[in-house]
Amino acid sequence: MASSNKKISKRDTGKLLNEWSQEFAVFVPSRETGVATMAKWDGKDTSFLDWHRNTVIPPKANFLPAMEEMFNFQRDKEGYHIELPPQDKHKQLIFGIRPCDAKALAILDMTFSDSYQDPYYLSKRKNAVLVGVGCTKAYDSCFCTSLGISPAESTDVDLMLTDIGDEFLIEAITEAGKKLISRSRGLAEANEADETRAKASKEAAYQKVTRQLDTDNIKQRLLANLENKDYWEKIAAKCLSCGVCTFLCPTCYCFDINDELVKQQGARFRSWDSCAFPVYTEMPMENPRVEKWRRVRQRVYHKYEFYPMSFDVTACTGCGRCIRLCPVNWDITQALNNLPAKV
Amino acid sequence: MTITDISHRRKFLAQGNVYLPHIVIIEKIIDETPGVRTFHFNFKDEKLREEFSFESGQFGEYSVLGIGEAPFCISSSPTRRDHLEFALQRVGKVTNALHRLGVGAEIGFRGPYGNGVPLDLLQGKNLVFVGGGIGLAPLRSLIWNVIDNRDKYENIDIIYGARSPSDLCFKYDLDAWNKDKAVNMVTTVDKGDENWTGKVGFVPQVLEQAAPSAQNAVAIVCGPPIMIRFTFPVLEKLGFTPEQMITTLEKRMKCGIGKCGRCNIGNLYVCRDGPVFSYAQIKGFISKEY
Amino acid sequence: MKQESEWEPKLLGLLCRWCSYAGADLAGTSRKKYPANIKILKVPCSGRVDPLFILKALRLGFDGVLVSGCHPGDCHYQTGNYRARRRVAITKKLLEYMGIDPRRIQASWVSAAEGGKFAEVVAEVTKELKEIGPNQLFTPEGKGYGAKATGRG
Amino acid sequence: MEQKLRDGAKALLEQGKVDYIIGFEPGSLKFTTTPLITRDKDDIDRLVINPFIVNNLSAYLTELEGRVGIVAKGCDSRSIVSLIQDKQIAREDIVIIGIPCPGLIDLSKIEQLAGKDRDEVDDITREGDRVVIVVDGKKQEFPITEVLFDNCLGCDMPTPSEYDILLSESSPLVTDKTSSRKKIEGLKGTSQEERWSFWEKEFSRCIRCYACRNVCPACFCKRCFVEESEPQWISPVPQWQDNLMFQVIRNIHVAGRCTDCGECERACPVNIQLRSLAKEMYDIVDDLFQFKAGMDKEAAPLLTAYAVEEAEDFIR
Repeated sequence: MASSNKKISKRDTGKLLNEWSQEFAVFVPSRETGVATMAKWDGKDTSFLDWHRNTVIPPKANFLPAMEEMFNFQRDKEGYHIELPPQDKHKQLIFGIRPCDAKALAILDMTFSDSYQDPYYLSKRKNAVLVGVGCTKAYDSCFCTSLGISPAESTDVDLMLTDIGDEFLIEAITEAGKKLISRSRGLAEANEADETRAKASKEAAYQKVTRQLDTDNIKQRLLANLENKDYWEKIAAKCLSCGVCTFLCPTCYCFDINDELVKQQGARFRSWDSCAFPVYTEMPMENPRVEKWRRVRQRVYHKYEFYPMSFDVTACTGCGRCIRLCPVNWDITQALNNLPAKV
Repeated sequence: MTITDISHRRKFLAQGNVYLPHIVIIEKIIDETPGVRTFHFNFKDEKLREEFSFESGQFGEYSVLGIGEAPFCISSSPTRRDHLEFALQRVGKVTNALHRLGVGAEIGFRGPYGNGVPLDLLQGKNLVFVGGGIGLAPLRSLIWNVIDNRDKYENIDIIYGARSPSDLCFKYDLDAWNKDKAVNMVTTVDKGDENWTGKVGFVPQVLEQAAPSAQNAVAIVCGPPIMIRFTFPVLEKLGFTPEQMITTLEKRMKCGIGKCGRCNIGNLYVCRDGPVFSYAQIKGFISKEY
Repeated sequence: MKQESEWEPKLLGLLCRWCSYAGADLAGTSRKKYPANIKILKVPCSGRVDPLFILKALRLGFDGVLVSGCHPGDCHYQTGNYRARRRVAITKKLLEYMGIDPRRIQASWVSAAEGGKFAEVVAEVTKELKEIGPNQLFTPEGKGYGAKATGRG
Repeated sequence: MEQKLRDGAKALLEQGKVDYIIGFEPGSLKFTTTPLITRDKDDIDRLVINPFIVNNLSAYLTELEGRVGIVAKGCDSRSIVSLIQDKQIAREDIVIIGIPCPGLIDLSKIEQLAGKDRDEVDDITREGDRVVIVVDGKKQEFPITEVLFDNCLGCDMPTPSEYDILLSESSPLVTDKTSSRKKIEGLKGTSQEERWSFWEKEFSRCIRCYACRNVCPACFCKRCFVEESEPQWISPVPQWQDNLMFQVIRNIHVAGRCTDCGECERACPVNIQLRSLAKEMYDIVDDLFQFKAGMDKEAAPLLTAYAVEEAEDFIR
């Protein structure tokens, strides 16, 4: 019996993307600038199909860009006039998002739709289709499996693709995914053998993730070490207080808001900000996190203690970017695994 | 009824694209102290002028367009709605720019944000207001609110201090409350001058001397962090439980709506879950992080 | 480069208050004619000029920057102008490497008595800036913000 | 050399001559090391020396209080000397454990040669002036100069001249000054407009994480000009114009302090060619003033010093 899933040969995936390009702005993993990022597809190059890792710039940048105009304004005799920037009406299709990064978007959704809605993030999110592609390799920094995420499975995407050799198995996860499949040409029905291959591929991917984070009682262990200054000071010592780990974290959402002005015209921007920077919390009279260990502690606690308290989910997906891209190899898994059991 | 968690009381009154400021016009400027000014303002849009509502303790984000945005509480009372007020000290880029503005200038305003003071829980109670410096701004909104509904509350004690006589804010209010027989008002300064005949001493000490009863009372504390830190132990000594102490906190903020991340105390965002907290809510974090 | 005839370069003069600023003053009072293209900013010493000021001026759209101080040996603070000399030298070289015409960064020694020299320097620099054309280094897509400006977001 | 280092470092801590030891320990990823900053002698056995000790540890000196024993390669030792020139640290508070540096291996060059990501490479070993890379069980050999960092190829001082302990006498570093400047010369061969648009493109990627600044020992300012708001010199919004201005000013501010350690470019998560800026500034300073950073602890810092007779042909 045929499964309800579809498949497509890797050779024809370019055609499929071309078809989707009629309807969407298609983004794919690109290393053209020397930095892997989700970039607008050029309509030709499909080399990213053979590159099964996550990007340096996380896909969150497609929804919460490094900088974004919030509105612009002009001043004339009648006073100020505030206008929203023109919106890109094209729907985004993100092809090749990894399960860790897709989960991260689901986490960001919580923050940006909690209490007040964030129109900039949510309008882009509502207008996007996520096509996940399962990993077949893992970096030695990856630890998604410790956080209950499989490198080749996701429920946070619309379509999920699994590498089964020369083909991808395509699973529709959401209604939007099902509709997209039903109007896409060139897809074949998957058979039982394909499903078996997909299962093996997923299992193999799972085994490739070797880094382990000890999540047993992690909230309690953290709470017990909240005031363990010696520990935090020691592990914070080598941190440079740069923004790499937070800017490139797929679940970090902190931002700054700043105005720009040229003559009577100006605009307000938001841009990524980081709890690693001392100025982040600086007030005229005092700064609650002027010491480095407090900032390092904040990052760890926000992800593993505070965010779970608010939203019942860990704000980390084990993508490993913060470990891999840190200029001094500051490793959050070590920081957590080495938490003293008794203080 | 006790006041433990007042964060869930937060109201989301602002609507639409919450990041877009409304244009408001400065109607009056009062020099409070050499570095502090009060601005009276009103919405440019007639409809908003009518419809805008807020609660004591809530704050807004005020912007000088092209320079930037900063949060300040609404210092006027919702019971006196012909205009709105906020007060600020010159300390940085935005506050400097605001201080350069004159009457008639247009600024951006968005809000109201935050939870406000749980007035219903204060009804029928003795209220002890403890304020320091410009920390009187949020208290003042509440104090006028309470005075305008005087019969709903029991005793009102106000203990207010500043560094020096010239640093006392809202002197016209202090005069009015001093004259009001239904209010017990104590004003103090850290250091007097030749004309000062009132009390001299830090707010926590003066509070201890005044020793308001904790019986059926709620203390509302607002001032510089150092004052807040030293006031809680005094209140505890006087018999106040953490559930009987309310404070409004100040942190660096940008978005005002719980997104941009920087104003957290533990898992609470001061902008989203506060700025009004019961001491019971924050005492676990306050000693270290605040 | 072809220019629109009405375009006039904007030059920022960072002038030492002890000499070049007085020199500019003298040029004015003695009715020496020099182009009105220069906007003058008085600095306590040419040694106060951080290369940051030069970059900021270019970022703000000035077409050129003139740093002017006391002749060698005449610095009110003994050595400020020598330090300025080093800073301007490396700034000019690095900016040239970056792709900025080095003629946008100019320096001169003008004493309080050299009103005439000041006028000449401003005239020469203005002429050079006219040859180079407007500074569009930082604003290739049109100035300002909002719907009219392109390529933003 | 490693054992000598451990013995020396342990003795320093035990004898109370230093409060901290800063060195390298194995990192948590393949072919990486990570800074070890410790007061605990039990940590000392983790100290290593290998071709991946990339960090310039002198960046930590200005934030530690007390006396510090620090492992320093040639370029690091120059950064230390430069900090002494600038009176950021006192010579007597620092015990320099010098490593004659054989040159460090640039993993991105390995990746290019191997056609694999760094964690898929099985082994990298240096054998004299060759490097052996093992991928999927297959050995490949290359001249060492093909895998060393560009800045190592241009190194002016592999063996520290300022030290308290020197772990061995000479360094086997093979330099190649031409290759070291290859990217820069390539850029210089293009037109003024092309150069500007090259940098525009580079700085369009910048996300303003400040890794370049924070990793740099010469960037020791307590408060950087980018964090000033009154006046605000550059916008905090990462537009390429402000990103570029930040980096140009940073390079001018560290002129005469930069030892071409290459850390700015290595730390950059978005691969901006920062060394092409830093190295050019380094050479400009050398050409104009015959000044190389951190060579002489008695010398005055470049930008506070002067000579009466100095090139001023550009001054009217």
